[in-house]
This record gives sequence, structure tokens and C-alpha cells, in this order.
Amino acid sequence: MINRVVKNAEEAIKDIKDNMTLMLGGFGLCGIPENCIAALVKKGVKGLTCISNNAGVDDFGLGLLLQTKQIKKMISSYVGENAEFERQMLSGELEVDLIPQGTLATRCMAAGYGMPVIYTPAGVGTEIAIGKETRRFKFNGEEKEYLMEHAFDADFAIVKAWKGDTAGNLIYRSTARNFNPMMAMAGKITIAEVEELVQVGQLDPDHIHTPGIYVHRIFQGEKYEKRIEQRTVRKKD
Amino acid sequence: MINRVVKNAEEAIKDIKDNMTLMLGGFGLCGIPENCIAALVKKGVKGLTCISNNAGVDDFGLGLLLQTKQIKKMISSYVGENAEFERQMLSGELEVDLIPQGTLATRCMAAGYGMPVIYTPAGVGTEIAIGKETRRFKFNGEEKEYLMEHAFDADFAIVKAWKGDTAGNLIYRSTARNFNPMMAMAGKITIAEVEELVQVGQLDPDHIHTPGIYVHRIFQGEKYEKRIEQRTVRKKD
Amino acid sequence: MLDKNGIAKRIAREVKDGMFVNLGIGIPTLVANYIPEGINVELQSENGILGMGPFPIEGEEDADLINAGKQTVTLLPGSSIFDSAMSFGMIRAQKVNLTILGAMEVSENGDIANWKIPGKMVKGMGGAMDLVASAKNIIVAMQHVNKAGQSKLLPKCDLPLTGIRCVKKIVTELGVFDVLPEGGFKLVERAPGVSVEEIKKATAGKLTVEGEIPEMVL
Amino acid sequence: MLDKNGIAKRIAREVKDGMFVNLGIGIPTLVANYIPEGINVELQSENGILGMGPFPIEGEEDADLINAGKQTVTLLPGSSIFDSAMSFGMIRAQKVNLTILGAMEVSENGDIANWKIPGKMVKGMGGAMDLVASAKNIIVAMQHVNKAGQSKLLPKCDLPLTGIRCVKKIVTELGVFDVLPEGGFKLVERAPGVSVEEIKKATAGKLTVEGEIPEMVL
Repeated sequence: MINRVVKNAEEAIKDIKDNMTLMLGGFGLCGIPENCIAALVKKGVKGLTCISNNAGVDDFGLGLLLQTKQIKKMISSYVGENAEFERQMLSGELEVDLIPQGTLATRCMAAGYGMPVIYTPAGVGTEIAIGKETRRFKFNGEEKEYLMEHAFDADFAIVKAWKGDTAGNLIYRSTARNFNPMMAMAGKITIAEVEELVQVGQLDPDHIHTPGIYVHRIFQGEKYEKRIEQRTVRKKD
Repeated sequence: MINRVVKNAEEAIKDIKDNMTLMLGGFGLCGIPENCIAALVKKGVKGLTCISNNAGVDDFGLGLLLQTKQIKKMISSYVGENAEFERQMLSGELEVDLIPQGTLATRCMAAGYGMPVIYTPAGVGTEIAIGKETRRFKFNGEEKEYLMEHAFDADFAIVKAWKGDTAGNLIYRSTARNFNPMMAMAGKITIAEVEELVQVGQLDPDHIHTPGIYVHRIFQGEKYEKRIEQRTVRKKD
Repeated sequence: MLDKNGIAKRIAREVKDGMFVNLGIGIPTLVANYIPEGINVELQSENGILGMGPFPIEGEEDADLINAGKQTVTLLPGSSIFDSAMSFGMIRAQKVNLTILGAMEVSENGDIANWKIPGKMVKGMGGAMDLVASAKNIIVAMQHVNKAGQSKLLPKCDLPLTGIRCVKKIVTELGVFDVLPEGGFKLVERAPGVSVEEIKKATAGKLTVEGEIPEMVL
Repeated sequence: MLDKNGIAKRIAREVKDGMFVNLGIGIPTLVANYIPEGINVELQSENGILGMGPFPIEGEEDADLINAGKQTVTLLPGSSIFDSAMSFGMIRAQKVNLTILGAMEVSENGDIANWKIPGKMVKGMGGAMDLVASAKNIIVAMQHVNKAGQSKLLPKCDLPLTGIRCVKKIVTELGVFDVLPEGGFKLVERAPGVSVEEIKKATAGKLTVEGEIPEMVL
């Protein structure tokens, strides 16, 4: 097996440079690469384009990189719950490309699956469709219009998994999976941080969500906060 | 949960009619729906179009449906090792559409993912490209030509899994996975036969390969032969 | 007049046995509380769940287990987890039978606007554009008029669209409306204590009222 | 002159540390036996394996675990299993670094034919068309001439093509050849005991021989 282990987040991100394009896994604050985000803040790399479904909250997740103004452009589907984000966007400091969530997921998948473009009906007839090539196709017995959307082209993908092995194989836990598998497949260089790094042979090959071929660097992260954005509970019956 | 259980293969395939299009999972004889194939032979339904990577061997797998001349057309990537197949094809009794294996897999995936077409470079410049729309795209920094390929449109998908639960969730074992997950997603009606059918709650949600939403009928198969096509071994060191 | 729970309760009746249902944020989320016993449905959450359960009992929240509204949830026996590409794949491939979501505006021909108020609110569309572009059966749960007192059932949407010609049914605090294939809102039921006149006054788009309109019994 | 194992042994030298490699049926399969100690590679099998191991010990064959040639195999620690769509996805996305496969014919410009003899053999292309269309580094392992004694290194392929302008290197029983970007076969090494004259005679396509050609040492 090919060993993909690096020491820590600092080493994993050492060659991320100003003005690069990064994909970052996670949905809200769930399944985000906390250690790598902290290391990016510390490194101070600037002018980043970040492809991420959300932009974190003011003081956690990608919100940390927004506070330090390291992000030039966000490509996301939903950016609510973030006052600093809103301020930067409205003042024009931050470029924002809002795209449908399924389009975001599928453009990542396209990159990972070697498909230069995909077609989706999401956004047809809306401002999302402006300037985009459209085409009618029949699918499932129904003809309708689709938008042509391009595979993302990211320098790095940074993902968070639950368990990983030294060969880079990853297993996610529950809905912390979300965008992580597609982004892992889509990066030119993919960095994975995991809660638990194990030796090869300890993960069941049938349970691997992301095969190690997609993962160039892996390390065991530390001090996961795993903050909950909307704590909702019910009373015991 | 929605209960997807049917009694047996006969009940599962009861509404498969002459001249329908079926997808059948498996690679060679590995991971094929043995029970459903037997039931289709017994039912005697004719004029079938079968989308399957291979065509079995003379006396097993889809070879059984070839013997009884129930198949009108095969859409496959590799059909070697099957004398009756060759005879029917050369005599013109059997229509055969040979397509690249990745194209076959991806046309199934496209159906399951609601993508009317996909682009692939496989077959560019070959006889496979004849009559197909081509287009140049840049991917991974390289511009090249791609073929447009359509999502499959199958009446039924018939797959084989290792374990399944009453809600239709499926887990495959080792390389018996192969085409089964994509085909399960692609059928208008999907039938799954499993070696072991369990109650809901017994499969780990993180380990499910095919969510039950794709599976319309599930049953526990019997008497799996699981024949090995090429038994290759080494001596103990 | 219905309150939020009333709207949810009425919509719950549209949920049939064996359906896979996606519930949006807000009133749609409440629908789950009113699905009748004996009706087996599975809830899909577009961040990657089928078979989503209720909120967890206090103390059992799991940061790794949230719904598309980022709320902590639970999994029912028989649930499955998948990635976002598969999630929207099953939405595009129309495996999800029913989508219930909120709206700021709906037009006579079924256009919906629910993601942006230019110059004011730009939180993003999330998965809404994907859902409305693909779902075969879309029910909108919303207030009949906005905070400024203007009707949200319009001849044409003023706000940026989320999707076109997609809404099939609308349930508001005043009643239930079918969006007609040829265009226009057809009044199907009145909310308890609401008159046809009140509904007409609150509806800017073309409203069809045929015969006696029954008052709903919840 | 090399036998099949000699060809495999020579090709094994092209396999570098850290590579993901797809081996075709026949001679390419033998390459796995000759990868030097200390060179860590992972073998991909397009039916859905990364980290494929050797054939099983007698009695330990598993019908559910086969390679793309339908042979029983094993998994190494750190292997993973995936479906055919992901398998060809990683091939198209060029995550597999090296593809080694057999051929019936190769042309000067790197075209390859290996799946069909019209009117005679039509077994299908399997995954070959996908592999040659996407792989950045393709090495062909084959006999230099066919059973009729005709060269398989041609100005232009006669048989139906599998892919165009894709083969980078060819290893036959007679020697090692680079396919030049501008077209033509460049002789890189002679097999033990084989003369440049013999190679010239057996090669129908344009052959470039520059300076002294070393005899390979295996």
C-alpha cells in the first residue's frame, strides 16, 4: 500500500498558496475540516476561492477565514446565519456565487468522475440560467429543459472523515458524510483529516466510502469541537 | 418504513412481460441474480432486451435465457466464453450492442442520478463513435473529444445483494457489488434478491450501499450456486 | 383560519402510504408531526438521510446527525445515509414522491419564488431549486399574504424565481388551492371560519371558485 | 528474445513507487509478479478493487472476489471495494497512473486495436476503450508479430480501433519501443540476443533507431 500519512494540518496544507481554489467538505458545521481551517487561518494564505456548501457561522467553520478576510470568493448554496459574510458581500469585499445545492454536489461529482459537464434542470427559468447553455432532453418519459454545468476545477479538496487508514481510505459517520466524498474525489490534491487514523487492514474494504486513490494526504486531527448549529430536542415521552 | 418484501422470485418478476428491457447486475457470474434468472426461464417471457455487462456462460447466468431464446437483444461490454451466444449472434438471431464497460456503468448511473446524458472519451475515433454526437471539452487542463451517451431506460432492474432489509436497503459483498448499485438506482422498477433478508434496524445506516428508495421489491433468494468462472489459486508458500 | 400547525396538519393528509417525502424548513417540517398512524412514509433530508426520525431526546444530540435545516435529528430503524450527490441524484431521478416547501410568492402558472429578496436577503437557494425543478408533486405551505399585507398568490412572481411551472398545490391559513394546468388557482377547501370572499380579497392571482367550497374539517 | 514472463519482468521496471496501476488480461497480469521489493503500488481492477492481491491459496477461493479477468483473487490490507461507476470514474478522472494491456495491433501514432476481428472474433471491448481513452500512461505488452508472421507494429491499424493516439510504450519479445509524439516507433532496448536487423525486419511501421541500442539486462 501507498502511505499517505502526513504529520498534521500544517504539513498537509503547506503548499496551499494565495489565490488558489479550495473545496471544503461539510454541511453547515457538520463534517467540516476543523483542523485544516485553523491551519489556514494560522498560515494567513489570502485571496482564496472556496467551494463549500455553506460559509460557517461568524466564529466557526469558514466564518473564521472570512473574519480574517482570507477569502476572495465563495461558491456556495446557502450562506445564511453569518453576519460578517453578509456585510462583506453587501459591501462588495467578497464575491459570492450562489448555486443550487444539487448543482454544487454534482459539479464536484463530475470532477471526480471525469465528466467535463453535466446537465441538470435545477435553475431553469431562473437567474441561475442566465448565460448558460440549455438543451432539451427526454428523461423518464418527460421532455424538459436542462442547464449545462461544468465540473469544478479545484487545486485542493479538504475533507473531514470519521476514520481513515494510512493508505488514505475514508469512512464517514452519519450526515457528516454530506459533500465530503465527492469533494475528496474532485481535488487535484485531496487532504483528509480524520478523527481516528488506523493502520491498513483495520477498515472493512466493503465499508470504505472514499478509496485511498483519491486521498493524497491524511492525518489524525485533534480537539474536534463539532459544534452544533441548531440544537433541537424533544422531551422524553 | 415502507415494506418492500415479496415472497419469492416468481412474485417479484410477475409483471415482467415480453419485449421489455431489463438491467441485470453482475460481472461475469459474480453477483448475478440467480433466482430471478431461473424464474424468468420458468416464466418463459420472450423478446427481452438485456442490459448486462456479460452474457453468462452456456449453462449459467444469462446463458440460461439465451439457450431458451428468450433474449432478443443484449447490451453488454464483453460476451466471450459463451458458444451459444456466439452462434446466435453470428446467425443473426440475436441483436448485440457492444459498448465500453465504463460507458455501460455510467449510462446506468446517469439513469439513477437523473442525468439524461453523460460525456465520455471512451470510444472516440472508433466504430463506437459512429452516429454519435461528439464535443470537445477541457478537463483536468487537457482538451479532448467526448462522446455524448444517453442514460439507459429500463423497465426493470434486477440486482443481487448480500444483505438487505425489509425497507429495501442493500449491502453488497466484495466484488459482487460491481454493476448492482447503479442498476438498482436505474430501474423504473427495481427487484433485489439477497442472500440474507433482515429486519429494519439490523443494518448500519452508514454501511448501506443502495438506499431502499431505489428498491421496489426485495426477497431472500435460495440455493445460491455462486459459480466461479476462472478458479485461479496459488500454492501455500 | 389556520395556524402554522393547522397548515401542517392539513398538508399531512396529502401524504399517502408508501411515499418518500422531502420536507422544507419551517411549516413543512411540522408536517411530520401529523402524518396519520398506519401511513408509512420515509422522510428524505437532502443532506443525506432517508428515514429521518424526530428530534433527539435531550442529551442525545449528535453533532454528526442533522437535517437539511441543520437541526439535530434521529434516524429510524431502516434508515440510510448517503452523500449529497446521491441525494440530489435521487431527487433529479424523481424517486422522491412529494416535496413540501415554503414560498414567498407563487404565480398562477405554478412558478415559485422563495430564495432571494434583491438588496435585502440573499441567503441562497440551498436545495430548493433542485427540488422544484425535479419533483413531480410539489405542495407549498405558506402564509397567504406577506407582512406588508400583499397577496403571495400572484398573476406573476415579482421576486427572483426558484423554479417555473412546478407548484401543484398550495395550503395557506385561508385554504387549499390547486394550481391548474392551464394556469390559475382553484379553491378546493376553505379554512375553518374563512369565507370565499375573504379568500378572494387576499388572492391577487386568478382564482377559480366552482360551486360550493367545503370548509375543511381537521 | 523474451518469453511472456520476460516481457512482464521488463514492464515491471516501468512501475514506479506510489503508482496506481491497472493490469489487463494475459501478459499484463504477470507484471504483478515482478514488481521490485520496496516499490509500493496498488493494483486497480476495473470491476471494483483497489489494492488487489495475488491469487488465493487453494481452498480459499471466494466466488464474490474476482478480478476483471474473472479470476479468483485476494485483497491486500488497505484495499477497497467500489462499484463499476466509481471504478470507471477514477479511470476517466485519471487517478489511475499506468495502464498495461495487450494488443493485436499498434500504429505509429499510438492507435491500438485489441477487441475485434471482423467476422471472426467479437468478444467485446470490456473496459479497454475506457482505459485507453483516459489513461495518461499506456504500455502495451504483446508479441511483435501475429500467428501469420505479420508485424503488429504498423503504419496504420487494419483492425477496428480500441482507441486513438494513446499508446506511449510497447514491450514485445524483441525489444522496448517508445511511440513518438510526432509518430513512429523508437527502438529503446533490444531483447537479449536480438539484433537491430531482426527488429527492423519484424516492424512494419516507421522505426527510428538512433545510435547504439543497448541490450536489456533483466
